[in-house]
Amino acid sequence: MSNRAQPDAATQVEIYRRMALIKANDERSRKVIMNGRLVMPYYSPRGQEVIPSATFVNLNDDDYLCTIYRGTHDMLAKGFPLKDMWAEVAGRTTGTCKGKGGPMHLTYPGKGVMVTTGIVGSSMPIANGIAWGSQLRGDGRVTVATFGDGASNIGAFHESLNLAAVWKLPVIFLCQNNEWGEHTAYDKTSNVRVADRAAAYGMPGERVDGNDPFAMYAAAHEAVRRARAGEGPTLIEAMTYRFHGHVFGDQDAYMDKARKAEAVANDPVPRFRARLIAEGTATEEQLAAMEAEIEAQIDEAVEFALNSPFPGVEELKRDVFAEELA
Amino acid sequence: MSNRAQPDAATQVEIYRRMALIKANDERSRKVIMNGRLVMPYYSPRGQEVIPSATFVNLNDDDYLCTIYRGTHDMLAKGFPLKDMWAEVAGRTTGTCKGKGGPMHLTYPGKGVMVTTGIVGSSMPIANGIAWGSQLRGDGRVTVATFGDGASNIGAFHESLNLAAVWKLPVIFLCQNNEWGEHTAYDKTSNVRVADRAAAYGMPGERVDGNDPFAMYAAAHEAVRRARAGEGPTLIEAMTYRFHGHVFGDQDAYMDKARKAEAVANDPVPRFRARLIAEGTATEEQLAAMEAEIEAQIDEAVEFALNSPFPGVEELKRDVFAEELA
Amino acid sequence: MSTETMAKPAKANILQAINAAIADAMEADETVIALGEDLADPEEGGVCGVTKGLSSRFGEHRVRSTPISEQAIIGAAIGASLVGFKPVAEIMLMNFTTVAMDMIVNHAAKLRFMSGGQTHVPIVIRTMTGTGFASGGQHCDYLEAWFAHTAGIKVVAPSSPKDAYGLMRSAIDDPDPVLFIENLPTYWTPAEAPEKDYRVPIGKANVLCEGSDVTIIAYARMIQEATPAVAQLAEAGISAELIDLRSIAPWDRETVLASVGKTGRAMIVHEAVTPFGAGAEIAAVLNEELFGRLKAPVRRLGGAFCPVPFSKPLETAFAPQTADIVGAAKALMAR
Amino acid sequence: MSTETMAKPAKANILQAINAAIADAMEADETVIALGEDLADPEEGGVCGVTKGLSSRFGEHRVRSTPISEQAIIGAAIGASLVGFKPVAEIMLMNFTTVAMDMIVNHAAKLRFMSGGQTHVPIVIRTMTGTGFASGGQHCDYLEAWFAHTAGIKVVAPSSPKDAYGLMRSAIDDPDPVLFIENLPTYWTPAEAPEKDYRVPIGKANVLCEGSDVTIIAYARMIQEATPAVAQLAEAGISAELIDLRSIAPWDRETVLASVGKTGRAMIVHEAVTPFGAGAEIAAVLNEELFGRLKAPVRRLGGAFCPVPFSKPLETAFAPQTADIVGAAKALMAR
Ligand SMILES: Cc1ncc(C[n+]2csc(CCOP(=O)(O)OP(=O)(O)O)c2C)c(N)n1
Ligand SMILES: Cc1ncc(C[n+]2csc(CCOP(=O)(O)OP(=O)(O)O)c2C)c(N)n1
Ligand SMILES: [Mg+2]
Ligand SMILES: [Mg+2]
Repeated sequence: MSNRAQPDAATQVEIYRRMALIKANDERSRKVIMNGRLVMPYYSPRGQEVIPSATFVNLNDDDYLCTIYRGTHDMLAKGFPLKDMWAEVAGRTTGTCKGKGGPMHLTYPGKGVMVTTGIVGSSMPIANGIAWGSQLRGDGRVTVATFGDGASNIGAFHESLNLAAVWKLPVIFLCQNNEWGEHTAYDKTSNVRVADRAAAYGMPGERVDGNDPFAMYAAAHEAVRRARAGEGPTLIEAMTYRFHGHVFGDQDAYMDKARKAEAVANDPVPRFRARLIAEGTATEEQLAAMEAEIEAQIDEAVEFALNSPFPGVEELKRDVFAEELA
Repeated sequence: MSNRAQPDAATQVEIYRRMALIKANDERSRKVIMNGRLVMPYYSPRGQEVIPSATFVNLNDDDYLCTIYRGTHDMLAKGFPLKDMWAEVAGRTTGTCKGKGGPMHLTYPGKGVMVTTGIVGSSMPIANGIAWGSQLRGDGRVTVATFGDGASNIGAFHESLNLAAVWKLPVIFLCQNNEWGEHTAYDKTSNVRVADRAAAYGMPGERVDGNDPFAMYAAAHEAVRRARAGEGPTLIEAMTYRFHGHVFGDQDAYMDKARKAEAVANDPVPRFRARLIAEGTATEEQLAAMEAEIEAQIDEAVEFALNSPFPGVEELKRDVFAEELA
Repeated sequence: MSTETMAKPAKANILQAINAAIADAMEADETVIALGEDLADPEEGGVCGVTKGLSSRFGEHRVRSTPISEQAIIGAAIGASLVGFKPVAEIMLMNFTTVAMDMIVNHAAKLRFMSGGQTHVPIVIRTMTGTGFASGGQHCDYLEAWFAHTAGIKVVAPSSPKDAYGLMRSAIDDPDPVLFIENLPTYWTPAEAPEKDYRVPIGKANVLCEGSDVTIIAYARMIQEATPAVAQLAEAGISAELIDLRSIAPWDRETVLASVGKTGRAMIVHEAVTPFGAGAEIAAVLNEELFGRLKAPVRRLGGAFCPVPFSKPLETAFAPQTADIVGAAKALMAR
Repeated sequence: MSTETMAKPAKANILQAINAAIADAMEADETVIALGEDLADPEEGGVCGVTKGLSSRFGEHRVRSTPISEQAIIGAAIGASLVGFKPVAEIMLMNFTTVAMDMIVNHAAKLRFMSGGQTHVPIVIRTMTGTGFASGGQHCDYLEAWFAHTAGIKVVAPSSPKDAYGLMRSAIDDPDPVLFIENLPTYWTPAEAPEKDYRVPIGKANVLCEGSDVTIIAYARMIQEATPAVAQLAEAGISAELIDLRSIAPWDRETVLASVGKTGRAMIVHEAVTPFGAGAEIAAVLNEELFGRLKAPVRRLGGAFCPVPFSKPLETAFAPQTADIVGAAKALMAR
């Protein structure tokens, strides 16, 4: 693995920026919910910042993403604008989906965020179709489907990986193994590594430390290269850890305390921050300014969202079909 | 593989008896349909006789089978009585399902034939549940789910093998790879061997020559031993070939002529017959008498079936629920 | 018995009632088993804790957490039922039945018929749904009409702890598959506690309050919207009879027809979208059986014809509310 | 044009009409693509040959045979549609929609709404069903009511080659998902051939024959049972109006209400089981809209409430037949 791709300095800083954005956005989300200013089911991506950040720096705006309810990290790393996101999770007309989709169905085609789904496993079959479109057009675009470890046991996973392999689709199956599917530990639901299932489709599969930006970057870089080169799909199992309960409000009593403490102590965000500074890739001042800028953007987005109007009931008749219902 | 289980002489003859029964029953079925005496969708198992014959001699009557539309070979090898079967496929009250199920839903719990399904992949999830029952009771019984190569690409396959592996169920997944799923060649639908998918569940998987009674017997013997010993499930991919089109009436123009001719020239039934005689395991007279006896039984079953009454329309209200509908 | 307990009859909520019903059934019959995602106690007894304590009490061999594999869950339930067990399977949310429809519809509902009665599938499929928690388009659908349109499976949807207990016990007793619909927002409302071993027969509606002007037929959370509507109508001089259907398939034609035969006016209220919903069947039968005897056309009040929206004001407007019921009843009286 | 072709108008069957419609659409628009099991020519263009010739003509990149993976099939169609393609996906038989319901209901039907109109899913899902071929319990169900009860997807079921062509072209044109239901036993019946580029608007019924006494509303194969019934009724002095619904969701309320408003008597005939079927919705609306103006209660004739039986006499008795329609119409007249 020695001659694998390495992010250059600017890319490392960009990876960090996305990670910092995700972390700050998560902290703000939990605060806003805790304060009762927003009511929504919230699936924190805290702890999983590296995965999309280090992966999506390998993508363009017009590459595609299909993600899941636990997906704000994916979306932000793909460039989803904060205001459109916040207004949507606040259920306002200014939201990207006019408030009709909400946090589990955020969509922003302008940055390639095509589907966010709340049904376990469903990002994958749809991602294949998008990738089929790219294959037909020869537009060189790549589609990434993200999903959890728990989703690797559902039928849609199997059908999707098989079809992608047989059709050699330009798609990347990015499994974020955070050790948990709701309250159930991954080890209790499968005897094998997720990555080892790639062999069942004749597809390359790799388990990678999803909290290590360099390892994650390299794995994603190779998968993107393969996809763009017409060499077909890749399965990546990115190992990480869910810092919080499944959904906001879940007290996570079932999670092993020591394991959790260890994971939190190894928080990938400050760890990478320290490394960037230690290696002289960025300065403390530079990163602090970046973080302040992020906070300001979030402030602005939250205020924009909470001051935007709610949709009127006529919206119930719109977007069911192209033509408005009578 | 040298010290694998071998069928003794009596068992070899019994395997042949089941094969001869399946072949004769298939030939009669096609003849009766051709003559217009019966109308039914008929999925010939011709060419696949060895698989259930050599497998099920390792089972008892109270072991369980979940099979599919192409399943008369499985059922006959499991002991399904001819009369009950013929009366059912003729849609008569004397049929095992009173004529209500038909060829795709033959059921005979007395010999462990619990489910016959027409939905690709569906034998497997249900087989797990039966096996769970055995595990709970500790009754030492084994459940076999048979299915085709095409079924290995559907979601239910994945979910079932995973659950069986995680729960260590006493179940055998018996894939009959006849190279075709309807009109589509297996190679066009998957990049890998079916057996190689076992590794994706941490389960033993073996590809075996499903037309070789010795190889098939040995593989099944080991899988049954594992299941009874509480060591969990096994995936067997038994290689075979479908001698006819998918369903009666299908002219099989899409099947490669040379490959088909080769397979038919290697017809496993006369081949095994010749071997039994050559090795002195049975005599020509003995086998001829056995075959004559089988023909007589089929004669009797067909006549019984075609002379039995059809059900009355009151049956539409029965067996929907335990209580008859108003 | 102390005066204190006599004064205050025991209270329970629906969640506790379902838990007690499964526990009592498991205690009475060792063939009762349970499975589903997060179901056992190491996983907290389900995401809402409906099955909390069961695996600790009866063992993880009888109460099993599963991988996220709904086809495998229902398949395992069906298979175990074929060999003498009585599985209670959970599909966490009703929208997730969509990944298990083959097992439910083509197998659970049909095996008795297709086998000519040789096998049968005494399973209970518990599932939960309902608007009100801002879960959006894929987590709140009421799909009971799909299953009611399927021969071979029964469908129940309790609205009170007593009914939840009594229907769960009856569903477990039942020799055929029963879909048991739970409602998220009403899980925690305390009400009269069920007595042990109490049963509510499947197919029997409950006349919650008698009236003479108009019959309101509802179930699940809609009972909570209809109950204040009845009071408001009474204030306006309209006497409404409120029927909790409880069972959707089979539904209690006798009770409903008797009521509407008396009042001459009927309204059906459900959270499922109106077109092709369960209300259509009831309306069709009422019109057929009471032709010429109705004082007004049967009114159907259901969810708006769209996916469940996220935004709060839209989500609230999606399902029928007390004011809608009152308004519709007044309109019926005005005809 | 020769006198010969003038004398005999061109004939085609439904299978050929569907084939021609897809071919013409693919020719006119290169974003039209097709996928499904056995769909391409090396696999004989589908088990019945509906798509025969398409892959040879347009290439296997546009017309693809798939593994047996219905979730993957519909998922691929949805995904491709999100980026500008117009996929025509086949689910071989309607009962197999049960393994793809999540993709159809939670995604295809909902993505436009949940995205606030940013994305949409212009796919056609072709599927086939129907009794008559002795296929038994898992291959013949009519499940249109499930989809009609789902906001965001349209449902059509043609009964003639012209309608099959015209509805397929409209379904491909449509910016939203359309479920296109084909009927196995009627595939090969020749009738008037469609003209190229002909369209039948979705949501528009067809009055096949006018009458004044009773309106018969049917679709798919039931038109074949109803047509001779109309003739027999005429002989008995009863003038029946026969409406081919063609679209089930949305259905043509205007045409149906106008007809029943005129005749005062209505019957809905479908092969799906009666309870909670599409007929219930139509009956409910007729009763609501024509309250007090009907001469007899709306009659529903549907499949028996059981899985489709195998045995021939039972299979025949399962679905409504000409004699049933005649009998029901006479009973309506006797009220
Ligand atoms: C088909 C389906 N079954 C069950 C659920 C309920 N559910 C939501 S999230 C979840 C856990 C998923 O775990 P994983 O795939 O590991 O993703 P994570 O939440 O850890 O990111 C479950 C079971 C669902 N949404 N869809
Ligand atoms: C879910 C589902 N999809 C499609 C079909 C239609 N179908 C019936 S048999 C068959 C081919 C199955 O091939 P295979 O699993 O190899 O079994 P074989 O027929 O060769 O024994 C197909 C596609 C079905 N019955 N069920
Ligand atoms: Mg997880
Ligand atoms: Mg095969």
